[in-house]
Amino acid sequence: MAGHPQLDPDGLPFSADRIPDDIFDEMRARNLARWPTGAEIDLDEAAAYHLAMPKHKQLGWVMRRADEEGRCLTQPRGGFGTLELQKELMTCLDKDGHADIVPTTTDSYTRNEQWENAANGIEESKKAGRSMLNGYPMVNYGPKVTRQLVEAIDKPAIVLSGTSMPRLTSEVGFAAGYSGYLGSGLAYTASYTKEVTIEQGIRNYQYLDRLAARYQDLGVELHRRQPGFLTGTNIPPSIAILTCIIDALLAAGQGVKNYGLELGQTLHLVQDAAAIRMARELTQEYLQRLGHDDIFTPVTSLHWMGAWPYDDAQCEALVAYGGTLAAIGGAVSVTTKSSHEAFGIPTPEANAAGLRTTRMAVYLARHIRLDDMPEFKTECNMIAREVRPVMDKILEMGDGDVAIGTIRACEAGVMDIPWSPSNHMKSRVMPARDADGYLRIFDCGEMPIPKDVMDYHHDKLRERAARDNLPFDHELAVSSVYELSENLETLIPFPWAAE
Amino acid sequence: MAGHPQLDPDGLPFSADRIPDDIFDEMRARNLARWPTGAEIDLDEAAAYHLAMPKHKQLGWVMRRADEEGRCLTQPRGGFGTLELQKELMTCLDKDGHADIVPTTTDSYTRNEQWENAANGIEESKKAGRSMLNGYPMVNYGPKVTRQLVEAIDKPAIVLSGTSMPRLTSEVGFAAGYSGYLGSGLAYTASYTKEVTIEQGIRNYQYLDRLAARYQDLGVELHRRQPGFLTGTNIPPSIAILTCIIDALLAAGQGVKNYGLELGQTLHLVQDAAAIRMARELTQEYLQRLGHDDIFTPVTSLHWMGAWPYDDAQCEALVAYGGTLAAIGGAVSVTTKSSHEAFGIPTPEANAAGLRTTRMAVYLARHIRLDDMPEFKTECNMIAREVRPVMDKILEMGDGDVAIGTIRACEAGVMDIPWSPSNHMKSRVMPARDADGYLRIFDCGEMPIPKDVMDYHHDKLRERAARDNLPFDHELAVSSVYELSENLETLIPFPWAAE
Amino acid sequence: MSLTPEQRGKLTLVTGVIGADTHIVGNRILSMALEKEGYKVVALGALTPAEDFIKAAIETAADAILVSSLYGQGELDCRGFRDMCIEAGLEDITLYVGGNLVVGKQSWNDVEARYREMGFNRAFPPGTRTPDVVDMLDQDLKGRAGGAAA
Amino acid sequence: MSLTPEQRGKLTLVTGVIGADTHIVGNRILSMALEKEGYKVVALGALTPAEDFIKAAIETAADAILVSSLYGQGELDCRGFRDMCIEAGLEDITLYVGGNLVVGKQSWNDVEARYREMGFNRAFPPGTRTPDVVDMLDQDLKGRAGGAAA
Ligand code: B12
Ligand code: B12
Repeated sequence: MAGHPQLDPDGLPFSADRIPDDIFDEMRARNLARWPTGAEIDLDEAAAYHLAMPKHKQLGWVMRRADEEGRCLTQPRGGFGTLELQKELMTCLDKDGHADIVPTTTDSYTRNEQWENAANGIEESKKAGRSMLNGYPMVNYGPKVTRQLVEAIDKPAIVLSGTSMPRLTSEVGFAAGYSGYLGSGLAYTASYTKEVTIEQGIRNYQYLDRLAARYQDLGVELHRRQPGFLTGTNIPPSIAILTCIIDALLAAGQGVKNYGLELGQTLHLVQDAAAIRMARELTQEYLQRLGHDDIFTPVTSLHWMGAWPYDDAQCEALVAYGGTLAAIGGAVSVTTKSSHEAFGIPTPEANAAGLRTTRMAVYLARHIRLDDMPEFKTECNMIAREVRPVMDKILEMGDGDVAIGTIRACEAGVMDIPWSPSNHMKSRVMPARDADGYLRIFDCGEMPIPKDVMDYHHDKLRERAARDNLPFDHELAVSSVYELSENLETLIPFPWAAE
Repeated sequence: MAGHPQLDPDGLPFSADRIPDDIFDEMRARNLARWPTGAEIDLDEAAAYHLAMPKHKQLGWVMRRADEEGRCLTQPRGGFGTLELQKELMTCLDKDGHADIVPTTTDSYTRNEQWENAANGIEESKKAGRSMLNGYPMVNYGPKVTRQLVEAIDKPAIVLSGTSMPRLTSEVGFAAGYSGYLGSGLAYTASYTKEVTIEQGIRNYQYLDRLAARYQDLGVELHRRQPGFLTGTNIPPSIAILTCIIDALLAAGQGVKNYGLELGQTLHLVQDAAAIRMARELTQEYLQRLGHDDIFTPVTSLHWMGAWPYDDAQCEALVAYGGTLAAIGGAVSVTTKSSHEAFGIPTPEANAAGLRTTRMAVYLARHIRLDDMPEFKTECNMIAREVRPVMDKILEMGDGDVAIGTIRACEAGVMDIPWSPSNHMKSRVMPARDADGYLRIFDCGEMPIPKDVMDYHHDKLRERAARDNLPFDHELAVSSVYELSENLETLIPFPWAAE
Repeated sequence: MSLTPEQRGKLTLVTGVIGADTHIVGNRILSMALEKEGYKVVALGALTPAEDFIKAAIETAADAILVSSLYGQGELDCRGFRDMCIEAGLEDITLYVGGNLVVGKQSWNDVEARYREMGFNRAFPPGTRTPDVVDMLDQDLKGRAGGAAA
Repeated sequence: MSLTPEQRGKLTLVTGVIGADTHIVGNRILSMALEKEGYKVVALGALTPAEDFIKAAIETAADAILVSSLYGQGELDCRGFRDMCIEAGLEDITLYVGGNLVVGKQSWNDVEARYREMGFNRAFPPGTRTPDVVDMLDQDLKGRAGGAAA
């Protein structure tokens, strides 16, 4: 039963505790046996492979340096169904896109551990002469072959695999030389799955984090990263940050030291800067409160994760502004999209163009910071006042164990996520955009957000309802989902033609 | 001799005084006789034509409304060598580009009153099946035919004609139904001509402004506008604003009431917002000081006017950021460019795309303002401390007559402009970009900018010289001309590949 | 041409997102909108195997199945969907599919043709809004709704 | 292959922006750079009629004329430039042209061919940087500079 400590198939009681070495060894053995390419993996050999790479190809090191130097690195997404297509793509993103971090997105069968289907997808892709998979089937190709990809580029490589079942993919990815891995137990389970329980998701990522810590023991600092963007659909900063804190605490529990926090952009200059600031600050606050005082938690800002417009020219503004927001907000890296977003996975060329536009926007942002702006301080304060009561309640519900507290909080709706496909989330919380373009919370469901804070959100949303002549109801949330995909005629018409 | 009151060919002593009605009538008669289409012009008929247009096609009204409603309108540039091409272009900018203001740029022969050459250009364009002229030869086509253009769109139309010889073009433009006209005596003469004296330029624009005031007397409020962007080449805000003030005072002297101020973007969020704010504030300060307290002076922000990058994707960032800067800076309109900028006059499609990207960026800027940001206040203060001493000196040099003061100030270098082609400007002032991306003044020539202000500029530029490992010399200015046209490899390389 | 809410009330639609696809937002908004317009909606949610659509359609005697696919692998997931319907005795069921139906930005005409060939009655491109879906359903299902169209 | 500053000192270049074109910035930077590298430069500035280039070239016995055109109308302004040179007795003068040589973004190969046909020895595309111009000049004028190339 959710909400109560239980033994999982690995024979461990569910908790935030570090997985004991002997049990972890057994878990690994069972895991690697699930698909033939698992047999290629040898941790010591893999660690040596990482250590032999130049520093600038090691994402853990690169993120630390970028943070020290105040840089905002660029990273796209990208995966195609065959090794050949993927190699071409990564080379293009590296060379033509000037990507600082080069990704490999896995396909959705791989994410769901349907490797037979993925094998079929490879064949179909080869037959069709185009990718039939939405990513690279990393487990099918296995680590040895996949090293060709890491070797084809001169930047660090990261695995992007939105799933709550990362056990084998992470083994393959790290062994292949990827020094970054995106994903986390709460965030991905809540936003990418329907039936998987939050326990299962958390446990799977505890495995991954424990694995990363093993590499750390061998001298290899991998970069782990949390996808706070969740369903990408109007996630208010406080909710994203809550998942950042929870997943960071879970990772720290397994021994991870280099843990990035991702935030989808709200597309509001002030709110995004506040979110970036507070994600790091509040995560550090809780990490330290729980005794973890040596965890590096850089923030990555993501280009708009909701629905995009269907006009390339409109998209260019979202792409460019995405660079501006990340850089002015002080993010250590920005994850990019392209003008193809609303239609489909971009071509390598469109993807590279999105990177360059973003990079130029980062350049143009110069060293501007909003720190001294009163509106920025107000938003920072609002975020803190939303996050702390919920986070404190979660820890309380778990009697200090964040893993257990999280399960109970999700079950009770104390921790909640908008638009979740998961059966294990209430998904009662409802965001909507206010008249000044801030994302606000229309309905906080069971989340213990203080009344005066919710009043503030409601006041702002009432202003918008009045302006748009809408009732103050859920329609505010639905229209906010569509908002940025609307055409310009709708968003900002020539105002006086009728007069 | 420059610097001294003199009689010009119109028999008027040179001054800022309003041109007397009788002399103006004579000037008009002589002017209209210079080319056959001048005979088509009847002021009363033209005024009636304007009055019959719906308000939303009258730029004077539209600028006032946009200002009241806090909007940032979009306007492109655009001119082709034949009526047919121009009609297609304007329709495209209106419909596909959602332009709020639709332009007609004249060709360079027209600007230089070489109407025979323009006639030849029309023929050559027809023969070649593409535009051989860089704009629309408005005088050759004349007002009657040109009304077809104004009637082809459902937005206000503006004439863009960078020249110091606007007498006939403005007559034709207004008579054709254009309700806006860009250009001014000091700004354009200093940046678009070599031999024309500043006196001649100012007098020519006094004619134009007097003509606009005639329409005003007939109940038609036209929108006049000043091109403070000058040579477009790293113009520091204070210098642009000085020309705004001077030209606004000159226009007010002729009776103009609706006078826009244009500023090329520095591409720095804070500096541009400060420039927009201070352009309006300081212009009003001097207008009121000289007794003009009913002049409407909205500010227009212009997409980067210096050299553009040669990569479309990089350009997209400049286009989008241009919308962001204008809207956050509080400009009433933004004049757009496109990803073709570095190569040539854009196709209608590329031009329309630039408009849409900008429009989306304007939307995304929401209602953000930087007013309470300390850095913004500092820059506002710097600008005021540069402008006032120079402006006061100019007025002093003219014994209160701004026209005469301007001539003497230009001659002495007290009023100066960077990179000017004019023999009548010293062009000793030299701007350069500092390490934080602000445009600073490396050398102020003879401009009476206070020493402590110049020290501030120099400190900032020394920081940049140190960072870039350059000597503290004119090379700072030259490299700043190229800066934004550099490729990404140069601007922001992957930093650690060599380590 | 459009049906009344009462007429729509006699019609049952099965909705869901096929395969390993988690994109629930558009599907949920669509399901809510269809329900609001009067249709009986059986919403299977994200990550729904093809078989589950058919099972639900049989159980509820559905008039149409609306398949969402956003993540690009719909072309693989939807293969044989019509055949499975026929095997299950749902010869006449109306099949719609919508979303981002292929990997990448491809010509919509090609994509539509591919899905028509797979046996879908209609395919809907990215950006489809709910009122247009209601219009089409009214049109395609009016024969089954009984009573005169409003 | 490049000349010494001394060798360059024996060579005179006329620069300017042709026609009704005010774009002085690139031309001025180019002129300054050429002078710095040792060439004798006669800079005519913006808005220079074709005839003035030729007059200056005769007066200074120039070795090359470097015509800038940015504003798009260069194609009209440069017609017959080589013929005028020949008429004026400057058969052998080296003619360069550079900038944004036509209206709009056109294929560079076409544009170059058009200007070559007009009699320019070389045409330079948008974005040309000064060191490349120096390289070309050294190469094309080394015959006139006297002495061995450095
Ligand atoms: C939000 C989003 C996500 C969220 C989804 C959250 C959730 N659980 O729902 C997250 C972040 C989790 C996500 C994940 C992924 N995503 Co995603 N996502 C989007 C995005 C940005 C918006 C989708 C959305 O919600 N739109 C708003 C709703 C209201 O519109 P809609 O979904 O289109 O639905 C409307 C219509 O299409 C229509 N409709 C929908 N279904 C049907 C069915 C019928 C019968 C009819 C008539 C109409 C109809 O009606 C709906 C209401 O108007 C789109 C791109 C975009 N559109 O901008 C990419 C996009 C769909 N994702 C994509 C991909 C590839 C992925 C990932 C594989 C990750 C990756 N490689 O980047 C994973 C997939 C995980 C998985 N296993 O499914 C691709 C699909 C590519 C393709 N087809 O070529 C897209 C197009 C982005 C891109 N260009 O790469 N994504
Ligand atoms: C700054 C600028 C202006 C300034 C010029 C200020 C001044 N007095 O110099 C102002 C604002 C006044 C201006 C006005 C106009 N401009 Co203007 N301007 C530009 C801009 C943005 C940058 C030019 C620049 O200074 N570049 C920096 C210097 C360092 O580079 P450069 O000039 O290219 O020169 C270098 C090389 O080309 C090369 N080079 C140059 N000449 C030569 C010659 C030889 C022999 C060689 C070997 C090399 C060489 O070496 C130089 C140094 O590296 C360009 C677009 C761009 N490039 O981004 C448009 C551009 C040149 N302008 C253009 C136009 C059309 C105009 C106007 C007609 C207005 C309009 N319609 O919009 C007026 C023209 C007025 C007139 N009568 O000439 C067009 C030309 C279009 C075309 N060819 O199709 C451009 C390309 C913009 C565009 N895409 O529409 N402009």
